[in-house]
Order: sequence, then structure tokens, then C-alpha cells
Amino acid sequence: DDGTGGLAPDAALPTEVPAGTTLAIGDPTTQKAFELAGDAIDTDFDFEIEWANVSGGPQTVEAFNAGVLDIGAVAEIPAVHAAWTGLDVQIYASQYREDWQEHPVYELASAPGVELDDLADLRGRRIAFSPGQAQGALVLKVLREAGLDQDDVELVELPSTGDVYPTALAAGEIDVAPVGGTALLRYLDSYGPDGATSLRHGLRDDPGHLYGPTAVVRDPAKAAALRQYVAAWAQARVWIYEHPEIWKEKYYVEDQGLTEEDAQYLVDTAARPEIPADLTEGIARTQDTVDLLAAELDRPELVAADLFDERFGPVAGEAAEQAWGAR
Amino acid sequence: MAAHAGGLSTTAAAVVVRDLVRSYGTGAGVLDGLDLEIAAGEFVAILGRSGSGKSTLLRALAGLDHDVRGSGRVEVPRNVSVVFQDSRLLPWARVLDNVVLGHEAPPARAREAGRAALAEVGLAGRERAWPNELSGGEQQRVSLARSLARSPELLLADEPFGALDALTRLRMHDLLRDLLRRHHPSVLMVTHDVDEAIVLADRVVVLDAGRIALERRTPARDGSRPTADPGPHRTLRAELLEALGPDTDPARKDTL
Amino acid sequence: MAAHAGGLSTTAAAVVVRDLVRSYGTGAGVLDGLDLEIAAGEFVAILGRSGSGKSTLLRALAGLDHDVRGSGRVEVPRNVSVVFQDSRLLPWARVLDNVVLGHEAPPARAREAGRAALAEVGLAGRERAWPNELSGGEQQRVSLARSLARSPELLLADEPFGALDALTRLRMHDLLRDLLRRHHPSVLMVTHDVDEAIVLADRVVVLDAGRIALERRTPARDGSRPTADPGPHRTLRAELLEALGPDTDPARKDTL
Amino acid sequence: MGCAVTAVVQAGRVTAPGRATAHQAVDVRPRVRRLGLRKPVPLAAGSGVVLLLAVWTAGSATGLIDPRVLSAPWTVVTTGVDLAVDGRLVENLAVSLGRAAQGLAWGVLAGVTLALLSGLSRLGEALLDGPIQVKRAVPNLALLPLLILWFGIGEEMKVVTIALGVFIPIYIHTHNGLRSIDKRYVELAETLRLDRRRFVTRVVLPGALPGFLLGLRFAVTGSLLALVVVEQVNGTAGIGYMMELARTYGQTEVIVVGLVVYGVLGYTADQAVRLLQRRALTWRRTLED
Amino acid sequence: MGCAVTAVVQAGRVTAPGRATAHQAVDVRPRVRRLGLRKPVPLAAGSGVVLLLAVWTAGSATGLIDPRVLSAPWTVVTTGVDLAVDGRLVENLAVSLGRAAQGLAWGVLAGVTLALLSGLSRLGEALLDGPIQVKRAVPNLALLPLLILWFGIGEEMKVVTIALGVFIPIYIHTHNGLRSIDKRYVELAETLRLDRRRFVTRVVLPGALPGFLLGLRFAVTGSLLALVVVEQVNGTAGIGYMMELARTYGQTEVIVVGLVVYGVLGYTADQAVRLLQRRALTWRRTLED
Ligand SMILES: Nc1ncnc2c1ncn2[C@@H]1O[C@H](COP(=O)(O)OP(=O)(O)OP(=O)(O)O)[C@@H](O)[C@H]1O
Ligand SMILES: Nc1ncnc2c1ncn2[C@@H]1O[C@H](COP(=O)(O)OP(=O)(O)OP(=O)(O)O)[C@@H](O)[C@H]1O
Ligand SMILES: [Mg+2]
Ligand SMILES: [Mg+2]
Repeated sequence: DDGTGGLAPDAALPTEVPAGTTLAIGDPTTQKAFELAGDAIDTDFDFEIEWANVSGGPQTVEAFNAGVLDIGAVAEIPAVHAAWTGLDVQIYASQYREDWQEHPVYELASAPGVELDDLADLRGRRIAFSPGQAQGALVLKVLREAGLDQDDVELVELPSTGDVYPTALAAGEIDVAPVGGTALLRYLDSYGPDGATSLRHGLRDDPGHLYGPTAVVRDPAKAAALRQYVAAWAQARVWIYEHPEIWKEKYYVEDQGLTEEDAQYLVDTAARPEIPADLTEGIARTQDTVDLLAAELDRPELVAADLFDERFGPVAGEAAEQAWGAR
Repeated sequence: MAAHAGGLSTTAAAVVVRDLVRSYGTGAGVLDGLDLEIAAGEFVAILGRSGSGKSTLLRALAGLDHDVRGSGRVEVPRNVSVVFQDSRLLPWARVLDNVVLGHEAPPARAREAGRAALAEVGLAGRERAWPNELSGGEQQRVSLARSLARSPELLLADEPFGALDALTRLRMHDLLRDLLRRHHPSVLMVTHDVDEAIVLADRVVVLDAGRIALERRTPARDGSRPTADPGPHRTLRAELLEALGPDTDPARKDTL
Repeated sequence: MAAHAGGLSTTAAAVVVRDLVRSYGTGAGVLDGLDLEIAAGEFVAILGRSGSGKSTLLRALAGLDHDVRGSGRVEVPRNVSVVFQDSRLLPWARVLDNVVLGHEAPPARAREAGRAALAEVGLAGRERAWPNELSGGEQQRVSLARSLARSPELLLADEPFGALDALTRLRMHDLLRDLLRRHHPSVLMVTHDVDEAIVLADRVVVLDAGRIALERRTPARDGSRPTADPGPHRTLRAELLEALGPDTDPARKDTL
Repeated sequence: MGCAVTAVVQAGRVTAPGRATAHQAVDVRPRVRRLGLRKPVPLAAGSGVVLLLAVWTAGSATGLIDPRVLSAPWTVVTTGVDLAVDGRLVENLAVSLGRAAQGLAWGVLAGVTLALLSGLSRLGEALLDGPIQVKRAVPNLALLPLLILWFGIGEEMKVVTIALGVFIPIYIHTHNGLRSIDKRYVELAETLRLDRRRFVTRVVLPGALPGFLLGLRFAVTGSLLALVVVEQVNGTAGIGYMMELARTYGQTEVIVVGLVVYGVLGYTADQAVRLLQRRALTWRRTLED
Repeated sequence: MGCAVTAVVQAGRVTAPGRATAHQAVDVRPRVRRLGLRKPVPLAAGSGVVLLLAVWTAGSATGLIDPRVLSAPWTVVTTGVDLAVDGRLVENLAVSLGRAAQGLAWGVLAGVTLALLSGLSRLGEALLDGPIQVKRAVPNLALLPLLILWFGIGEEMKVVTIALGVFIPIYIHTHNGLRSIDKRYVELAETLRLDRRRFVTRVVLPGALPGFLLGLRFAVTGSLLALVVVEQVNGTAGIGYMMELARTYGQTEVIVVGLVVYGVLGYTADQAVRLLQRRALTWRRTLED
């Protein structure tokens, strides 16, 4: 379907980057890692990067549509939603968490006084639900895992922006909500004494993708540049994991303005990244998510494999391998 | 204060003004030690050049100059009614509503009185007009009707007939006399018409340089004031005009 | 239209009004077939009862009644200046800015002329005052100064001296005569003062029932109008007052 | 009737073309430069909106407007019809309008009351005006957690949030309107010895009415716009919820249907308030008349 | 000097207590019921805000206000000081204020220009007013994608978005203000044969100034509030970005610092415009004077 007359989807990735090629990239953490790592990451690119501080589903999609962004870094759901929107996108590289069971992104936080020992306790509960976001998909997965139906619980539609979930929990307006990161830390700190707890759901919520409009990878020049970037991106993942102190100080504290404790928590709970060269497993899991969402949210079926450009898998995988080895 | 206080409390005057000083901004005083007394039921007319401070005096009596610098002692009855120099109708209220605004009587009675007052000033049938659908003179008559419909102890009128033609003016004089007969208010009226002042008032004062420059009783008269002997009238008229503008050509005064 | 059109084009009149009809809302016509001509340089005074339609006529001549129903033919010179019944100063512009507003001369010259006009009306030194810091008569004088500072072909003045005392009024008469001498405009002036009309105008008309009810030349006179023989003046005065209000007591007219 | 008369403009004399209806009905008026406005041409008021629709249609038809960014009008119409037919649009609209109306009513009440309290006494001003200005300056989004805490996530919170948004323009405009009432009328009221109640009902409220009505224009659209925010929280129906849902699923055409509904609603409401404005302010003679 | 005179109120006679400064300076005025406002007490204006702060402090100190919901003032102060010391607050503020000022400038320019075009001609009104009302009725959030499409995600888009929010109140208020100008002044301008330019500069603009200034009060706070939205998109600095970041990390106290900054900024800006209002409108005599 490449009416652009550009690079075929199955052609080998070009390695020559013509002069004057640029990539507009919305991937703030990688940007920061490049900056901090110095020579430790090979950032001697043959193209120019225009950084944008854009991340997350809706924002990247809007930027893609506007033609001002080539690549964005997001979680599992946005690429799927983009496809449903009619925007042709490709996932170039994925990262997972090697120790995902110990390091989930979200946990199921409960309101003070709500007993939550296992997933079965969810029955009859009011659960925060944000349909278009990763948290929403997670809730659906959790329900399936618990053998529950949407009718067995009360899904309360709430945007997960800011501290709305912790607030709604604290106010007793909902019983359970997926909360992660420092928000979880603070919530448990604050309301733990009142009986607030959290439950690990034991499901995978760890995917992170680099994705962009299909038109980008059809352009041979950009495809070649992308190839270089994906490699560096993989190295950056490893570098961040291996330099928690620098990352904590320079990124979390200095750049993001976190307190020492919050930053320490994030570093402590950071998972060891897994950057597969072979995306087959990831594709299968994505298909599973797509099927679930399509059924629960009444969306059309989608072939997950169509969303992935598997040619980049080895590039990322090898780069990560080298980075681990360089230790 | 001791100088005046004793005298004040014993006088029967309805209005007592002592040593009144008023000035706007940094300029010289507009009123500069003005003294005036008005007996209960007395009708005083003020003459004075444009800008001499007539409205300023009326505003002081009406208690409307809270924020104007000055000193002096002002005592007035509780129940004061003001006819402003501009007719000052609420633009958003219809004519009748303007007339009955703040009327003490119960609504129905007040409207009855208002309707009657409007008819008296020749505006029957215009009750539901908006003020800015009226001619200048009609607006002034509405404002007059508003005052006529009440029974003040003191009426302060600032050129109440300025925008009226000679004959409508005569009719308004009659209405005013009627009010006087019924309620015996004290009246302080600003006018630019020397004849009007002489015909209507018991006493005419001329305001100049911030004080009362001249003060004259008008010729004694019975109920039918206009038929007064023209002799003393003429003399008084000349005297008042003289006080108003010492520098003007006397030949012209006659033609006025 | 054929009936009048021929005559109109040949007359030397500066102002031609034919068959003028104006009415507000659904009421009877305020003006009802009014005819009036004013020659170039002629001074016409209008008398008329309050609400008789004097301002309505002036507004028609000034072209300000686009939206008022009516018919008739109105021809006026291009260059018309209006003194409104209210003094109509822009409240947000200082006195001098109000006077020079729309003045044709270059700014500096216009301000010079404005300053001079203000001095003439006795308001030198008040150039930077806000309009609502002025007394009623002072506002009217500013509005007068605004007209005096220009050289219109037709001056429409709606009770331009209504808020002035007798003597300031005389001074304003002089200024007006001065303007007439210098620029020879045609003038149509509304006044309520019969004597003023006789003294100033070449011709006095009385407006009644929507038409010109009476029209009289004033006694022939030289430059010093006021020294006219009082004989014809008296007769004319009586006649005009009669036309104004046939129902009023003649005894009273004398005292006015 | 209908025999047109051409203009007679002689040197130094101004007349204007008139229309002779009969012998008597000549109407020749001086031609003056009009600075005020002419009478409005009926229906012309809509021409800008019609033009906007035309541009949208033309852009979509020629492909200049990417349908992924802005759906074509016909897509919106068909989607709108679909939504209307399956009842969702009407149902959502009814729920939303009910909410907006409730919020509007409370907001107007609160705004006018506070404006009177703060506008007519220095004490009221000192105590109320500052906090209200602070509230106005603070982003609504940031208030959401507090509102959830105090009013839950149910209907109450939604109405309160709308009312909180509505009361600001009502307060400010009424306050400003009454503070701008000409001193002369206050003096009149003082000399007429009006009591406070009459002063408020006869002078202050009618005098502040033009300001209030302008505020109402903002309040009405404000109450509708607030739906987008409040209906994200625990929404199950409503136009804001419908749009939010469409956004998460990337249903551009539904979003655009929502936008069109918003445009129509807002425009209609605004025109209604302006009609009210004209009716209530007939006493004014302004540049517009 | 200072020898107070007690009130002399006799039956049927009204006087008021005065202060005798010397023999000459007795000041006894009729005591009338004042309906207008007294002179403002200096500094009293802030008492409501001070009270608000006091309640917050007291509530936090006594534990009535849960610090998990609303951080205590001292927490906010220390956090604020920390942020100020490490320079982030000042830096973010500078970036944001620059953006807001730019958006404000463009928005005011556009608003006034469009208000004049649409306010002074029926054609302008027909073409412009409808679309502007529609724009006003449409949720900003829904416009963001279009704005990103047209203006990218950089600085330009941010300034345009702010300007688009600002121009609405300026337009509406200026339009309403000039349409409310007393017809009598328009007639005056016509008889003085003012040309359009002078009519606009001498009559329309000063006459619409009170309305414009009220609009400016909304515009100024609007420009600040818009930061919260625009700085979420590709922001790297700015107060809105700072708050958004704090929200994602759940740093309640930083959010509250942001809110306080907003409150202070908005309140100050509003007071500044009101000062301007008083200065520019000295010619008015209103209930306030
Ligand atoms: N608010 C004000 N600020 C400054 N000066 C003022 C103010 N009001 C009046 N004045 C000045 O005070 C003087 C007296 O004004 P006042 O209105 O009392 O005159 P007046 O005798 O009523 O005149 P007129 O017959 O023209 O109405 C005038 O010179 C006027 O300019
Ligand atoms: N805008 C209007 N709407 C309705 N009626 C009006 C309007 N303007 C004037 N009138 C009426 O038309 C009549 C004539 O008014 P006009 O102002 O011409 O009178 P006038 O002769 O100037 O009176 P005055 O001497 O009192 O100023 C009056 O009865 C008045 O009520
Ligand atoms: Mg006066
Ligand atoms: Mg008139």
C-alpha cells in the first residue's frame, strides 16, 4: 500500500543517511540520556534531531497528524488507538521489563477500609476506568484474569490525569484504581495509616514502544536515520538502568524537580529493561490486548502484527546486547 | 463653634446655614463663608451668575456633598425634596415609575398621586413613555411632577422651569403655589429669571463671590401675587440686576 | 413632488422645508406639513410650547432623524452647526478637546481658536476641566464655544442660553452677533424667551400643531438692535404671546 | 407609488434621493455622513457562519482539509443523523442541558448575590472581592480534586463545578455594572430617601442590567463549555461525555458532531441572550439604534 | 484642632457630628442616608484574602485541613522557597509570563480590531460576529488538534492559542462597549462632521474604554490560565509545565505552590487593570466615587 513509491515494507533497511535528513522525535528520557551519557552512547548521527517534549497517546497522535513529529515514545495502547483512528502507524522498537512481576508499572490501590487481598475481591467494587489509557486496558485485563465481567463490578469513568485517582480513592468515591509511580508511593504514605493498601495484579503492563506514522519509515532517508536512532535508543535504556545515581540526580531531581525520596523510590523500583531482537512474543501479547479491547469496547478487530515493523527488532536487540556487554 | 451654636438652637428657622465654605479641588472656595436662614414656610429665590455656586449651595443643603471639602454648619429639616438642574430621570424607568419612585404612600395610592401630578404638568397619557422619548421641557415637567407628588418640609429647586416656554412656565408657577398652599414647605429656588424670582418668592437673595451679596424682601402681596403694584417691582428688578452684574449696560436690562 | 420641485430650485433660500411630516411611533404627527424657508444670512427664532416639535424640526434640518417616520422635502447647506438642547459634551474629553472636536483647522490653530472661544464665553482657565466638573451654565457655554469656534453656513441652536443668567446671556448675545457679523450664517434658534427672540432675530415664527402658526418680521433695526423703539416691540411681544397660548390670562404676561 | 426621484444635489446644498409615493409623500432629507449604524439587514447576520460552512465544505470537497483532522461536513451530517436516530445524541443533549441549566441557575444566583454584597458595601468588598479574584485566577483543573473531595463524583459535583465557573462572569459584570451606575442617580435615590431594598430594585439592578446581561452571555457559553470537563468525571451520559469517549476512541467524526452541536448551541444561546438584551434595554438609545 | 463636637439632632432637623478644628472650621452637615459608597479604607481591600490565608493557616495548624488534600501554608512556603532558590520557579515564571504577554498583546490587538470592524459596520458584523460567537462556543480542548496542525507544537502554537483565548473577551467587551455608546454622542459626531478616523479615536474608543478595560480583566487572567493548557504540549519550561509535571508525579505541594503563584499573579494583574481603570476613567462620576 505504499503509494508513496518509497521503501517497501519488506525491503532491507538502508544504512546510508543522506545529508540533510532530520527526525522529529518526542522521547524526552532518551534525549536526557544522550545528554548525560556523553560518549557512552553512540550519538554520532548522520542526521539532525528535532526534539519535542511530547509523549503519551493523544499528544503524539495529534502531533503525527499535524506532521510535526516522526517518532513518539508511548506505552501499549496508543498505537492501537491510533490505528483505530485511521492513522497508519508502525512500532519500531519495544522495551519490556525483564523482572516484570516484581516491577509492575501500576498496582491496584484500594480506598482506605477496602479489603483487597486478591483479584476476586474486586467483585462488586467501584473501579476507576479510563477507556483510552493504559490504565483502562489494565483494568479490563485484570477483570478477565479475575474471571469477572464488566457487570460484576462498577466501572467509574474517570480521567487518570494528575491526582484524580488518589483523590477519588481518598474521598471514598471509588474502591479501586490502578495507580503507579510516585503517585502510588505518596498515596500509600498518606492513606496507608487509614487502611489504604495496594494489590499487585500479576499481569504484564510493561510494554513501551517507539512508534511513528508509517509514511516515515517508507522514506528511505528517514528509515536509515531511524535505524541509527533505534540503536542509540536501546543503548540509552541500558545506560539509564546502569547509572541510577546520575539518572536520579540529573534527571529526576534536577530536571523533573522531584524530591530526593521520590527520585530514590523511582530508581529503586526501576526494572531491568528487556529489549528483544525478536518481537514475535510481544506481537502475540499485543494481539491479545487488541482482542480484549475490541470485545470489551466494541471496536473493530485488528491484526497486531500489522502494527509492528519487525526489521528494527534486531537493530535494537543487538545494540542493547552490546551495551550490556560493554559493562 | 461657640460663636454660632447658641444662636442656632434658638432660632425658628427651618434652614440654617452658617459660615458655609465649599471648594472643589485646589481652586478658590466656591462658597466662602455663606450665611443663610430660611423660615418655615418661607420662599427664597436665589439669583447668581452662572458658576457662582448656586447648585453647590443646594447640594450642600441636600446633603449631597459628602466628599466636597469645606466647613460650616448646615441644618435642614428631615424631609427634603430636590428638583435637580438636570431633570435627572432614571432612564430605565417609565415616566410614571420615575414620578412615584420612593413615594411613601402604598403603591396604588402613590401611582394615583403620580398620575394626577403628571396630568397637572400636562403630561397625562405619557405615563408609559421612556424619559428619553420626551422633549427637554417634558422631562423637566416630569421631574417637577415627581416633587409635586410629595409633601416635603423643604423644597430645593434648581432652575426648575429653565427649559419651559413662557406659558407652560406660568402654569407651573400655579402648581408650585398650590403645593405651597397645601403643605407650606420652605422653598429655596434657583432661577435665572429675575421677574420669576420677584413674582414667586418672599425673599430674593443674590449669590456672589461665595456669599449672599444682596437680600431683599419682595413687595408684600396677597394670594394673587402677579397683580402686585408694578412700581416697587420695577425698582427691585433694577436693583437685583445691578447686583448681578455691575458691569453691564443698563440700556439692555430694559429689553430683557 | 412636481408641485414644489420647480419652485425649490430657483429660490435663493439657504434652508427650504416643504410639507415636513414627522411622527414618533404610532402617535399623531409632531410635525404635520410644516413649510419654512430661511434666506442666506437670515436669523429666524422659533417659539413654541414645550413639546410642540421645535427640537424635532431642528433634528430634521440637521439630518439626525434617519429613523423617524415622515415625509417632506428638506434642503440645507452643507455646512451645518448644531447647538443641542442638552449641552452634549463628550464626558471623556476635557473642555478644550470638546471645543476643538472636529475643527477643520490644523490642531495647533484649532486649539488656539478653541482657547479664544472659551475665553469669550468666560471660561478661560477651565480648558482642562472635565465637563462634569462644570456648572450647568458653564456646560452650556462650552457647547456654545464649540459652535462659535466654527464658521457654519447654517447654525441650528436649540435653546442655547436656557441655563444662563440674564447677564451672562447678554454677553452671549454679543458673541452670537459677532459670529453673524463675521460669517453671515443663516440661523435658526429655538428660544423660550420672547424678548430674546425679538431682540436677536430678523424673523420670529411660532410653531403650533405641527406647523408654523405665526410668522413675523421683527422691527427693522440697525447694528445696535437693543435700542429699538419699544413701541412695536411691545405689540409684537403681545402678539407672539397670544399665538403661543391663547388660553392664558393676559394680566400675567405683563409680569413676565 | 414607486416613482423614484433622483437626487437633487446642488452646490452648497444637501438633499438626498427620496421616493415619491404620491403628491404628498415626497421624502427628501439632508444627506449627512452617517456614523451610527444602519438598521440591520434581516438574516444577513448569519452570513459569516454560512461562509464558514461554505469554506469547510469546499475545503473538504477539494481535499484541502484532511478528514482525519477535520471530518467533512457530509460525514458530520450522516454521523449526526445516525446519532440522532439511535437516540444517543438527543439523550446526551438532554442530560447535558439539564446539568448546564442547573449550574447556570445556581451560578447566576450566587453571582448576583455576591455582586450586590460586595458592590454596595466597602465591608462586603473587602471580604468578598479578593477571594473571588483569587478563585478566578486559579486554574479550574487544579480545583477538580478539591471538588471531588467535597462534592464527590456524582451529579452534585458536576453542578457545583459548572456553577463555580458561571458565577465568576456574572459576579464581575454585575459588580462592574453597578459600580458604573451614574452617581447622579445615586444622588437622586438619596434625596428621594429610598430604602436599601428599593434602591437595589429600582436603581442598582436596572442600572447594572446591561452589565449583568453581558455577563450572562459569558455565563451561558461557560456553562456549556464546563460540561466537557465535568462529564469526564464519572460520566455516563452527556454531550461532554460523548465527546470525551469519542476522543479516546479517535472517532473524529463524532468529535466534530459534538463541536457542531456546541457551535449551534452556543451561537443560539448567545443570540437568545442578545435578544433578551435588546428587549430589556429598550430604554437605551445607543450607537446601535 | 481635635475638639470634637457632638451631634446636634433636634426634632425635625438633621445635622451631623462634625469636628471643630478652630473657631472657623465647624463642619456640621445634614446627616442623610448614604446609598453610594464611602471612600475605600486603604489596605482594607486585602482583608478578604488575608482572612482566607488565616483560615487556611488555622485549618492546617489545627489539623482540620488534611495536609494530604491541601498542603499547609508553611509547607507551601518552604517548597516555594526551595523552588525559588534552585531557580526553577523564577525561570519557569519568566518563560510563562513572556508567553502570556505575547499572547495577550496579539489577542488584544486582534480583539480590538475585530470589534471595531464588526461593531461599526453591518457588513463587518454579518461576516465576523457569527464565526467569532461559534469559536467562543467551541471547547478549546477540541481546537487544540487543529491548532497543532496549523501552528505546530512550538512556541508559535502556544502564543496563538493564548491569543485566541484572550481575543474573545476583548472582542466581546469592546464590541458591547462601543455598541452601548450613547446615541447622543454619535449624533454630535455626525453634526461635527467627524471623519471615520476621528470618530473612532475621539468617540468610539474612549466611549468603549470602560467595556474594553473590563474585557482586559478577563483577558489578563485568561492569558495566564491558558498556560496550563498550552504548556502541556511540548513544554520544557513554564509554570503550566511545572504544574503538569508535578501532577504526573503527584507532588501535591508543588501543585499548591503553582496555585498560590496563580492566585498571586492573577490577583495582582487584576488589581493592576483596575488601577488602570480608575486612572483612565477619572471623568466618570459613578456609584463608586
Ligand atoms: N465636581 C466639580 N469639580 C470641580 N469644580 C466644580 C464641580 N462642580 C462645580 N464646580 C465649579 O464650582 C463652581 C460653582 O458651580 P455651581 O454648579 O454651584 O454653579 P451654579 O451657580 O449652579 O452655576 P449655573 O447657574 O451655571 O448652574 C463652578 O465654577 C463650577 O465650575
Ligand atoms: N424619541 C422620541 N420618541 C417618541 N416621542 C418623542 C421622541 N422625541 C420627541 N418625542 C415627542 O415629540 C414631541 C415633540 O418633541 P420635541 O423635542 O420636538 O419638542 P420641543 O418643541 O423641542 O419641546 P421642548 O421645548 O420641551 O424641548 C414631544 O411630545 C415629545 O414627547
Ligand atoms: Mg447650577
Ligand atoms: Mg426641545
